[in-house]
Amino acid sequence: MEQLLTQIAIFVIAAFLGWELISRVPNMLHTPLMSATNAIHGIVLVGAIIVIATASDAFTLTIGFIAVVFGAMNVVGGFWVTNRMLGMFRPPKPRVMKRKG
Amino acid sequence: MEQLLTQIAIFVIAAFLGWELISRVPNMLHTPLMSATNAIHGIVLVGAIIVIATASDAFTLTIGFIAVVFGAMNVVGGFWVTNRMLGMFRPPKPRVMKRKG
Amino acid sequence: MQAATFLAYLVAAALFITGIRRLRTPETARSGNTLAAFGMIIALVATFLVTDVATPLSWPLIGGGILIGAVIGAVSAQRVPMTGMPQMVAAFNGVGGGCIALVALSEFYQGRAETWVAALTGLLTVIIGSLSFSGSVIAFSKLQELAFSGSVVFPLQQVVNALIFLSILVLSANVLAGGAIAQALGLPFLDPLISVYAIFVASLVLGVLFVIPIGGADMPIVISLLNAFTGLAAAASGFVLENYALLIGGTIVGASGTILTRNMSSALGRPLSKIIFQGIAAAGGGDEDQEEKEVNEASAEEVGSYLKDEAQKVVIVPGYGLAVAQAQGPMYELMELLESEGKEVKFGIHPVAGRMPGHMNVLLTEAGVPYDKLYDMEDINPEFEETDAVIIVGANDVVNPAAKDEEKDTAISGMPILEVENAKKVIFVKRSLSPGFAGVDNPLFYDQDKTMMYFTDAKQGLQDIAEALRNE
Amino acid sequence: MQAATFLAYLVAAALFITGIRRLRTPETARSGNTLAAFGMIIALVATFLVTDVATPLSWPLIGGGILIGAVIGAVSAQRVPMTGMPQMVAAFNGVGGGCIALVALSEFYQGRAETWVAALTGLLTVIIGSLSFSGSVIAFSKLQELAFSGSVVFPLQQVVNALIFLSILVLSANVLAGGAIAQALGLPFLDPLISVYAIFVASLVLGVLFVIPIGGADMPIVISLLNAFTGLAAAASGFVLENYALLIGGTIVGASGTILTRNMSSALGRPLSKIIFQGIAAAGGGDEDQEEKEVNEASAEEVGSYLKDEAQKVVIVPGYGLAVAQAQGPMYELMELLESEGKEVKFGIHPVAGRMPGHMNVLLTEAGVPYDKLYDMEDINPEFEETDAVIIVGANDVVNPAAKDEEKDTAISGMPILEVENAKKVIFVKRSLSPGFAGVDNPLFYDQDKTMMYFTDAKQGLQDIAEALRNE
Ligand SMILES: NC(=O)c1ccc[n+]([C@@H]2O[C@H](COP(=O)([O-])OP(=O)(O)OC[C@H]3O[C@@H](n4cnc5c(N)ncnc54)[C@H](OP(=O)(O)O)[C@@H]3O)[C@@H](O)[C@H]2O)c1
Ligand SMILES: NC(=O)c1ccc[n+]([C@@H]2O[C@H](COP(=O)([O-])OP(=O)(O)OC[C@H]3O[C@@H](n4cnc5c(N)ncnc54)[C@H](OP(=O)(O)O)[C@@H]3O)[C@@H](O)[C@H]2O)c1
Repeated sequence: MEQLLTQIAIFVIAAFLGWELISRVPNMLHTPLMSATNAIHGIVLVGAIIVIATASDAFTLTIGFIAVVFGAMNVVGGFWVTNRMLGMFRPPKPRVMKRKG
Repeated sequence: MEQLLTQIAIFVIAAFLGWELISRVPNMLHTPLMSATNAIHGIVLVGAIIVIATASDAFTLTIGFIAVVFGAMNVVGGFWVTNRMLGMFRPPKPRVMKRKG
Repeated sequence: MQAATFLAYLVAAALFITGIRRLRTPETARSGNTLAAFGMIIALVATFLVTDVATPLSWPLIGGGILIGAVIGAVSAQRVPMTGMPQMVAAFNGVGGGCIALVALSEFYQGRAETWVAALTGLLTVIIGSLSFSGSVIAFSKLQELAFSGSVVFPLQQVVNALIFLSILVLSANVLAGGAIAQALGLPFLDPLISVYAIFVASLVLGVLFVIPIGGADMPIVISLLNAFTGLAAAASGFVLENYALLIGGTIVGASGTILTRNMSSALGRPLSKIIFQGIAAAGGGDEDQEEKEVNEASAEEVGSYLKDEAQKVVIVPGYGLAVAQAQGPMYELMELLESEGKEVKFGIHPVAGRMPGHMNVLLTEAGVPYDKLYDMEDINPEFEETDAVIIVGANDVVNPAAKDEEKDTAISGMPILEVENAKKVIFVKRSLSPGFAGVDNPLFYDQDKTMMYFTDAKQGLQDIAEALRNE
Repeated sequence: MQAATFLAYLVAAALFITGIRRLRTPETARSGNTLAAFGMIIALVATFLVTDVATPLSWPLIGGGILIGAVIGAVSAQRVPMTGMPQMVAAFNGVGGGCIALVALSEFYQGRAETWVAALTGLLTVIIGSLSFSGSVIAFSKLQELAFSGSVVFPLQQVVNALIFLSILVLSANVLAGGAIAQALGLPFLDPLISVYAIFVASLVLGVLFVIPIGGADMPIVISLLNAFTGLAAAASGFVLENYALLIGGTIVGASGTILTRNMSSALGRPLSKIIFQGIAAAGGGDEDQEEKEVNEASAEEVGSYLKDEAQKVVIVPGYGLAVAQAQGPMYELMELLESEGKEVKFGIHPVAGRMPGHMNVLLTEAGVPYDKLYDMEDINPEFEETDAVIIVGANDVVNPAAKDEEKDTAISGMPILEVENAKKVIFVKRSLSPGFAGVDNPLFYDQDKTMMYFTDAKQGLQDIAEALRNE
């Protein structure tokens, strides 16, 4: 019970925090934001690993294996593609001004 | 131990949240902000009440009593003065334009 | 759980938070993403250090699984063109949801969800996770134009959905009641575990049915909604697994998805419910009154000479068509050219221009446009007054004044738009008079003094304009 | 603790958060404060419902205590003039700190702090709480000019502070070691409890010594620093009492105090350490080179006629002197008058104008100035170019261009200022050429073409200018 209550408490504050954090990300970065947060929920990979670790029967191991593959795709792919996108955002460059006749 | 760890977790997220919240309050409202947050830490009044409730010896009761008085001052005074201040912030009013010779 | 592991997870969560905080400016964004990834690594390492496996098979399975997943993820992330972002996000969101659902499933199978709390959160995770898995798969195949393109509808759709949803609820109740309900109904074979499987399958089906009727262009909203779902599912499994990194991370992702969905639907000027249940209406291109109206059709040369001689300040409004035509490159060259002529060039970007929030920004920065030239709607709208020429490339809805017209109620009514009509001249670069995704005709097309219509494919057209400018 | 109580506290915390979120705009701010207060009530009621008292005396004591405290608090909050805000904040912060310290003290006395965690956090609470109590008391009496006004210094001050701090550390170690250290040192009478008392007293003394040397005008920084301390102390006692409302609320207050302190010190352009340990240097009015320089002295009439005939756009910069002179009322009348002449009037407010962050805004709104006329430094600075007249009332440091002068290093070097020197005309309304709190002479005074010096008390002066305007 204690456990559940504290979890609820954390959930509530985290929700407030999430709201504040996200609402300050500019439109310009919403696509990277989407894919980054996307990668973050891949943290469930941790859960998938535990599933395999604690299992000894074929069924659970199979489920766990698929879960791990999925999770790893989510995490690696998500961060990777976000990094690729953000790598393209070039800093303001000195204006080109050579006039031509 | 569990308990302490979860408390630390809550402390950490709350700290992040606090930072986000406060850094979005405009200069214009920093004085009210100060006195409002001031009132909020008066929540320790709860602790003072518990002290009296659980005590049976004169010493603790005295300490508790002083604590309660202090806490109540903090809470009531803090919110009251903040409310007074914020009550003065008038909404933009239609510009006066009667010119005189 | 040992204190060390706990703290490691907490640090991971803190890094996720800091990472997102750094997404506020393009300068810091990339490092933010790296920080978040670093947090993920910490969480994983911490997990490895504490797991003692039940069978010798476990480690190879874990290692192999991660390796395979990582490779698939990395390769597709590296290969995907920027125009394909919506699909990519959908895909990763889907696998994430699937992972969550499977984890919860095995919790039930291993009988680890005894307490009603664990059971309840577990069920939530199974339902939301699998729903967002199958939904994302459909969304992906729609966007990738593999299957179900357009909006697939069949009779009584809503009814069927309702029934499935209802059965899911009943089955869940049955699980919580330890199979008692099934007993009462004389379906003894429906023990809790079987019910969970049934719920799993039903949710998968529901996910499919929920997404197929929605038109391709509304997908981004669906995706970010599913993103929110997956986040919440992750948070829920944080409850089950008593893991704060999951709990906190998931909650924040949930918030993110929610906010983005809300932003989009408000930028589209119509409530979420309408988008999801009447997405069809929008897709089915509204009123296209085909009585011939006169337009001022222009050639690349005319456009070029106008830009050269009469335009000092130019604003470019890119739209979905730019992406479709892959015209970012020519777009960038045109910008360079105009600037080398000493002209001021800015880009005005509508929040829902393109097919995903912020999509246009990514496409243009990819082409080489520095981000300080990309202006949000609020920032650019006041500037149109002193703008000499607006070049609208493959966009319509986001500049369609019909949105502000109180009389008729269209798919875009009330959607805030880029007020290009305030500029001196408006130049449309598109293939035809056909309207945009919302299917609403644009009065600006027919304003012959103000508007030049240059009918062409965006890529070709921009190249020709550049050519014309050079030869002037 | 029952679930209900726990949730009540959580709701309280959520209301505190929502309350502060609403402090972002003047429109919503008041309701925000109300929400937070409401949260407080919920927390208190929840506490009452679960406390079963040990003695029949308890309830009367609790009730009586709350009543007395509430009355004192309410009355002083109602009576205090807006110019007295710094004191008020100091006072409430002080009692808060005291309350926290006493609660922790009794935890020790009742032997409830067995675990080392409880002991450690308990000690932190005692130390910080009592320190911020005594410190605030001194700050209060300084600002109220009851005692210790100016900066009180005595030889070896830093050394004494260091010694006291050291002894506090040793005593704390002794408490954690259950008195073992005292035993080893052959001071058996120093059992843990006695040590706690000693720590309590020592911290009180330290608080006093920490604040007395700091000049009155630096008090706001001290106060918000102490505010941060009290917040952290509250958070710490949240650990001890395992109360999340305390933990969350306290943490947020801590963050608030920290941010405000940081803002101030950066707005003052000097690091916190310097302010606290060299507050004396600043207070002792720097270089006042008394060789007579020519100034362009002006009368109310001259100022009035200039404003009437040559000024269309007027910016008013209020400073500490305005508050001292209680000149907000006349200030407001002057604004009304100028506007009735069809002139544009704005107020430029420096983050540290006055003696507390945001203090000027409160004073002016009290006088009746609508808040949309109050501009932050960043917003007003670009406007000075096209400003015809800047009226600087009882301010100096915040408009002193010397701050930007690289050559000489003064108390305000590097402090961002209101760039009034860009305006067509600058009108100072102050009593003399004497510099401000930082004691740095202002070159603007001697720029005879640009500057008008109108030597007078702010209140009288503004009334006379208004008078002159009317009689024009
Ligand atoms: N961004 C999001 O998150 C999001 C989400 C959901 C919905 N939407 C919707 O998507 C729409 C975005 O508006 P938008 O103005 O960017 O796009 P749009 O209104 O859909 O218009 C796209 C235009 O591009 C033209 N086009 C297509 N292919 C082209 C090509 N190869 N060359 C040149 N032109 C081409 C089409 O006209 P022609 O056929 O005549 O060439 C069409 O009029 C909005 O209605 C918005 O509500 C966006
Ligand atoms: N706001 C904060 O949070 C904060 C915190 C700590 C320190 N400070 C410091 O306080 C200072 C604030 O700057 P400021 O420009 O507002 O004030 P200031 O620089 O201290 O100048 C105040 C001026 O008001 C004049 N004055 C005093 N009484 C007056 C009266 N009755 N009538 C007319 N003029 C009067 C004084 O000149 P005369 O004597 O010639 O009249 C003095 O030059 C800054 O140095 C800042 O660093 C502020």
